[in-house]
Amino acid sequence: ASAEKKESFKVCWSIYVGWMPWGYLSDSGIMKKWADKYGITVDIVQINDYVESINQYTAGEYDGCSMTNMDALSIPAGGGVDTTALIVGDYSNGNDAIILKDKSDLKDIAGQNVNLVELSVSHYLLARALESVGLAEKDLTVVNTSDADMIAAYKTDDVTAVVTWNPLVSEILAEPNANKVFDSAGIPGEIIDIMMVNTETLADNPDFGKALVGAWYEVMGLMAAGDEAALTAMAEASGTDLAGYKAQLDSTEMFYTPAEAVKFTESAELPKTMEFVATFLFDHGILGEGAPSPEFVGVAFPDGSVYGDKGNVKLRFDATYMQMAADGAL
Amino acid sequence: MRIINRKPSRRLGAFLAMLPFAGLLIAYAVASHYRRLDNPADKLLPSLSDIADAFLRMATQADKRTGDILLWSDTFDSLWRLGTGMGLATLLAVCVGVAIGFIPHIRSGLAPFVAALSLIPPITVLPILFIMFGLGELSKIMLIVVGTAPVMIRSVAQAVMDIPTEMMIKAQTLGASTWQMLTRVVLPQILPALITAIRLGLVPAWIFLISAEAIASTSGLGYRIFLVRRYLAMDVILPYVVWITLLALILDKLLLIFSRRAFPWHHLGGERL
Amino acid sequence: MRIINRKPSRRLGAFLAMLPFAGLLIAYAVASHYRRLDNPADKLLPSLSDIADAFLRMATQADKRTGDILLWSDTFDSLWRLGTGMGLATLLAVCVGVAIGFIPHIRSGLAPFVAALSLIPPITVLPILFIMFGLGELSKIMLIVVGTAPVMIRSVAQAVMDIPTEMMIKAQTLGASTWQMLTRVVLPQILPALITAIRLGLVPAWIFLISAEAIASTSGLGYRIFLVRRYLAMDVILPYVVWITLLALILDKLLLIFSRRAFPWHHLGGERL
Amino acid sequence: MTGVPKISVRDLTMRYGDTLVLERISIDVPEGAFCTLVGASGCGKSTFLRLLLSQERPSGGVIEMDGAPLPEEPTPDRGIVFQKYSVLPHLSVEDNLILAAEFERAPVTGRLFAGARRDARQDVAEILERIGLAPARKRYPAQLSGGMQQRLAIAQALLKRPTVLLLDEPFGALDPGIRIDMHEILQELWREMSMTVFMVTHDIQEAFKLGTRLLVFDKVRHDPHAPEAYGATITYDIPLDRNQKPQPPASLEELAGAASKPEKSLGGHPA
Amino acid sequence: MTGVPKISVRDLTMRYGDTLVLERISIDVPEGAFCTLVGASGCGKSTFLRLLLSQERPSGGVIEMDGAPLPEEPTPDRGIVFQKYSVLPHLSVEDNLILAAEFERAPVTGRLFAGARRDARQDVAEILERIGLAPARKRYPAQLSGGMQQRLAIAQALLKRPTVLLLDEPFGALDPGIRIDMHEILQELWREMSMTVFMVTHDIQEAFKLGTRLLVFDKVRHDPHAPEAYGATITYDIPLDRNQKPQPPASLEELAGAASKPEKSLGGHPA
Ligand SMILES: Nc1ncnc2c1ncn2[C@@H]1O[C@H](COP(=O)(O)OP(=O)(O)OP(=O)(O)O)[C@@H](O)[C@H]1O
Ligand SMILES: Nc1ncnc2c1ncn2[C@@H]1O[C@H](COP(=O)(O)OP(=O)(O)OP(=O)(O)O)[C@@H](O)[C@H]1O
Ligand SMILES: [Mg+2]
Ligand SMILES: [Mg+2]
Repeated sequence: ASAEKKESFKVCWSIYVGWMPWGYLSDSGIMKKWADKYGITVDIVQINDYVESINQYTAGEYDGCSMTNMDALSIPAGGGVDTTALIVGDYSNGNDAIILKDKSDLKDIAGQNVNLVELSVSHYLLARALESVGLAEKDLTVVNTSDADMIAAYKTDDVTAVVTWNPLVSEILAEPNANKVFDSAGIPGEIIDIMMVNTETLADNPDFGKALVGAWYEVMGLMAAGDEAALTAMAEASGTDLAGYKAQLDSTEMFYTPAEAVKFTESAELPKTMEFVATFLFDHGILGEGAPSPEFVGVAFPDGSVYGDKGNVKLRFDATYMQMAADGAL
Repeated sequence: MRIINRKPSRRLGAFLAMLPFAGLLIAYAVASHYRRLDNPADKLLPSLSDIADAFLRMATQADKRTGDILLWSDTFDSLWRLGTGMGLATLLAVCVGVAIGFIPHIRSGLAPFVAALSLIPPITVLPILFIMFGLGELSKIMLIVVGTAPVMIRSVAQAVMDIPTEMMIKAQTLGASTWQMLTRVVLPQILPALITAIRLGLVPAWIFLISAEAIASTSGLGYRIFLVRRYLAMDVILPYVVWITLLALILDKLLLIFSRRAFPWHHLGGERL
Repeated sequence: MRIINRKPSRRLGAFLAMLPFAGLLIAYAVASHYRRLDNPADKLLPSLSDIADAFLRMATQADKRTGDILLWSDTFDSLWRLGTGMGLATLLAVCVGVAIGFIPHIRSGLAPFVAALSLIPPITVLPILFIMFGLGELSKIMLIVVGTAPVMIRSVAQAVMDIPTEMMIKAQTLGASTWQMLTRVVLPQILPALITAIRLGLVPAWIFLISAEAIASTSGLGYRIFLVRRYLAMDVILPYVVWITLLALILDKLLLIFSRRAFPWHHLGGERL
Repeated sequence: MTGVPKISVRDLTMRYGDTLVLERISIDVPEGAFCTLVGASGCGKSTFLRLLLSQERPSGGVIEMDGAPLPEEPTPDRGIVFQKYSVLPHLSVEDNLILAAEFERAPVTGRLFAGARRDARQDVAEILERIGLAPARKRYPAQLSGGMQQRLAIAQALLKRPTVLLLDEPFGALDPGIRIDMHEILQELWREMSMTVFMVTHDIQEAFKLGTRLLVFDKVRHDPHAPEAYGATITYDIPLDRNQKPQPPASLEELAGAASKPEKSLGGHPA
Repeated sequence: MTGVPKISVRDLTMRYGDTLVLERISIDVPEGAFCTLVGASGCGKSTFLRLLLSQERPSGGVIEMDGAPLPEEPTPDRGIVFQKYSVLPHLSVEDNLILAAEFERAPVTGRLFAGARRDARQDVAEILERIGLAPARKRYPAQLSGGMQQRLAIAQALLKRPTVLLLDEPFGALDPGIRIDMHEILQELWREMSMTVFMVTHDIQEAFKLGTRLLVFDKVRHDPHAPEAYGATITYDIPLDRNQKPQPPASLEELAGAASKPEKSLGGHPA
């Protein structure tokens, strides 16, 4: 969309540990406060179905959307929508896990049916885990299973191996026969949860970026301080209680301060991660049939370096706005 | 006397009707009991008293976050969507269905298209619906409309075509204009069929409502079920399912009673299920 | 002459029937064109030629991973599930439906229960289905059965009750036993209604099939749609939707033709849509 | 013929909900009688036949057959031809006629095959000729005119050679030529099998021609404000002597009048 | 009465698919004639009426009314009573009768309200009495016996005072008393309005009593191997002189026979 100056914006998010602040932000009026400050309005819309929220963003219905680095590359960037990582919120540090029933070694997964949401970060986690023990995806069978049904699925006898994320992981691990054999703590920093926004919209409306970032880090401050009211509200919105929510937060590496986020975004690990991701996507045919190589879509990093096709940069990691927050310039 | 010629008395009939419900309840209680022997915290088949507690909680206690009593606000939101969706679908069914049934040229033009539309599983085109109608109330309502209207249109069109030709001829010999035939002969005669179509359409409508609420919503019966499903909170899901079924049953019966009151001439014939 | 008394010629009828399809196609092409002006890589409304390419690829090239030609293996798997599910549902509909329609005591006992069952949206009780039937093929088939059978049972029961009493009486005066009435009077007369019930049941059956394949599966048309939905590959989804609609249409027409062949006496009356 | 009447009705009353249709009907009919029933439309003649067939149970009173209470459900010894819906729409003309034989000879399948089927079809060939449906033997009832359907229904009801035959305006839709043929067939069979026949008709001429006894149904009491309050009963029970027929037309017209006036006397004036 | 016949039919042919139903029918009917149509069941009498009503278009030949081609669709100047489905099931007896007035006086709503409605109801009160349905004025057709429904249908068709009245076995379901009343009403109106009437009946007596002209439909050619190959035509066209009636019964029986035999001559033998 040829962007222009505008005053009202819509961002969407879906229920996930690291994104619950978005709901609180909107309910508590913090978002409105920051939007008013910049003379704009920002609607924050909850969408239950994660994929649908990304699709909506990709189709141009929203100006921003919370998603993982991997899905950002495959869906909007792969679909030609130039996208910028505005707020790098957290990375999964155990939130995603491979769980075997009655077996305790990752190698035992060979030959099994593995239930997971195909082509999602779970799939990526599995691929990375298999690499680490010298197995490959052809050594097992992947069964596409909706995340909403994962817990019920685990309770059936047919299901012996699952890969999924929280809160489903902690629910499943509560079963006596469930063993976690690998989790995202094994590949720290590779599954990143980000607020992605449309690059052109951001470029034309810097106030939009400022308002979002400002509001976000105000809530981060509350969370870091252990604000019971805020955390309880987030817990309930995600359908659990305070204790349950805190347990989920424990396996999430939240960047409570903008400085941490900036540091992560500018680190040298990030381009490597994106290369893994691009290769994985390419191997599974997700970058589109027209994609000649994993480098088909270019990814730009804060230092100006680009992974992949420089002429087709569609995903940009940009620490500018987080830096402003870190500098207290909002 | 053959069993087919014997009719149960009122009392026996009521007793027989209760049997399968009681059987289901007992089967559930037993299954739940044995599962909880294994694992007292079993979430899949909670005890009946847990279910009752959860239901009571949802039905009487205000949610801390929103201050609403969840069951009622969910019910209200869902019924509003269902009502609006079915209202639109009914309107479409009457306008398009009557046109198809009444006017041969329109029938030739639209009947095959509506037939094809009615066979598209709407959940496969959900992304398109969401893009076309946004993610607000409209898209939920439209999913209901898209899912139910084509079949309802066909029922109404068929009802128009089932009016005996003799009656159309008779109206013409009584001097009716085409418009008068529409308002005095066709519409009144298809109204009972329309009610039947609505009653049949409500079954998929509930499914679409719940599917839509599961994808994009922050309230409603389907949203609640979806939300607690990831924790397998069957103590909330099961009473919600019973509640939905009860609502559906009440709606269905209300429509039937309405039809009986409003169109007594239609209900003079044989027994209906 | 009034429009209602005029019938389009065969040729005009065929032309009119094509119009809305052509209109839809053109509307799509235009919308797609304008979206791709903005973003040539737009995934939401790919160009018609992209869609054709994707379809051709799915229909002719073997998948790298499995070596199957995806469209055909998906179609085969889905049709197998659909067929088995509908087969079971039909069996249930005949057995339970005829019992309800034919025997007043069973009607009293089961009719309210089946009515209640038919109103439960089956997707809400998925977890229970999983526990009862596992996560394999069985649960997908059972979702179809649970979703379609109650309504089909009711249609069949209604068809039995719609047989004029006079005919039941006549059979008894001709010396028929209850069993003979069942096999020679009731069953043959409800068969056309059964076909109609199957045709109507196929509409939700497709929806449940696709929902079931979205839940836990490694193949099938619904699986593919939900899988590629993860990267908004509408160039695959759209032809799959058209293909599903086409399959549904063909199944429907085959059933209709079968009914016409097998039960000519049923199709002697008025015009059907 | 023993002293026991074939059909004996005592104090028969029938009501549907609040509507009293028949009240205090008592009548004895000996074996071999041919009763013709006339009366205003809606006065309960069809209801009376349904009661004789055990299709419905009386609200009061008893019906006896051969001295024993009527069986509780329809039996093959009482045949019936209804005003409509009398033949099975899913069977061809021929198959409608062999159905009774199939029921008898194939208790389990209810269906005859191959040779047995051919034989059964052979057996009905003559009947088909007699009712003029031979060229239409392969057609389905919906492909026949109303008259042809009714001829088929009559033939079908006579197949089991019932001892009591109930006919509800069976000839209403027939044209006069066929009607006269059917009269002959019916009377032939009636004599041959000493059937007891109850026939409802609107044609008084027919009632006199065929019957040995004419039963006129009528309401004896009327309440203009509650037309449902009183039911019909048998107001005339006239033995028709075979040798004295036909009756003088004068009394005939009078009877017809009696049979048809009640509904108008509820408030109408003579036309 | 000008020299132009009211209805003029020339070389009329009607086929349904491969079935030839009517062939080469030519007839002129002057205004005010009362034609009664008889013929074997299924021979095409109802089809002939449908053609006269413009409910169907002939496969060949022309029909003229008052010298002009028949309008292409049913018009109020031709009234009709069908064998069944003649009244509107969703309207009470009374509302069925005021419907024509409503169509005329309320072009947009098609419905009269309050006073106008009361007036319209008043207007039909007399007719209701005359057909004996006054006590049943609030009932729906399904609550009436077949006979009562048909009386209502006849009254409804006469309301628009059509110049051509088409009746398809209108009295088949009526009992003799009412039937005679209806004959009177019909003849009264026929004379009063100089209607041209075409009435199909199975009752030859009725045909002779009411008609001024008797039309007998029959097939003149038969192919035993293809009963559908030939259609019926008018084989007898007998003027019935009012003063000489009734005709001697002998010739009557013969005509009835002629009208009903064809279907049997396809392969049957005389019963
Ligand atoms: N199942 C029923 N429930 C309620 N009322 C009924 C039922 N069957 C018949 N009646 C009523 O009983 C009365 C007698 O009906 P019935 O059919 O016996 O009359 P009939 O003498 O056969 O009339 P016709 O000559 O028109 O056939 C009618 O007033 C009818 O409305
Ligand atoms: N719409 C139609 N399509 C095909 N055949 C038809 C149609 N209507 C009538 N026929 C056939 O035309 C023939 C004449 O039918 P029609 O109803 O005119 O006979 P009829 O003389 O009125 O008989 P009846 O005395 O039984 O009423 C019949 O053989 C019938 O099967
Ligand atoms: Mg009767
Ligand atoms: Mg006819």
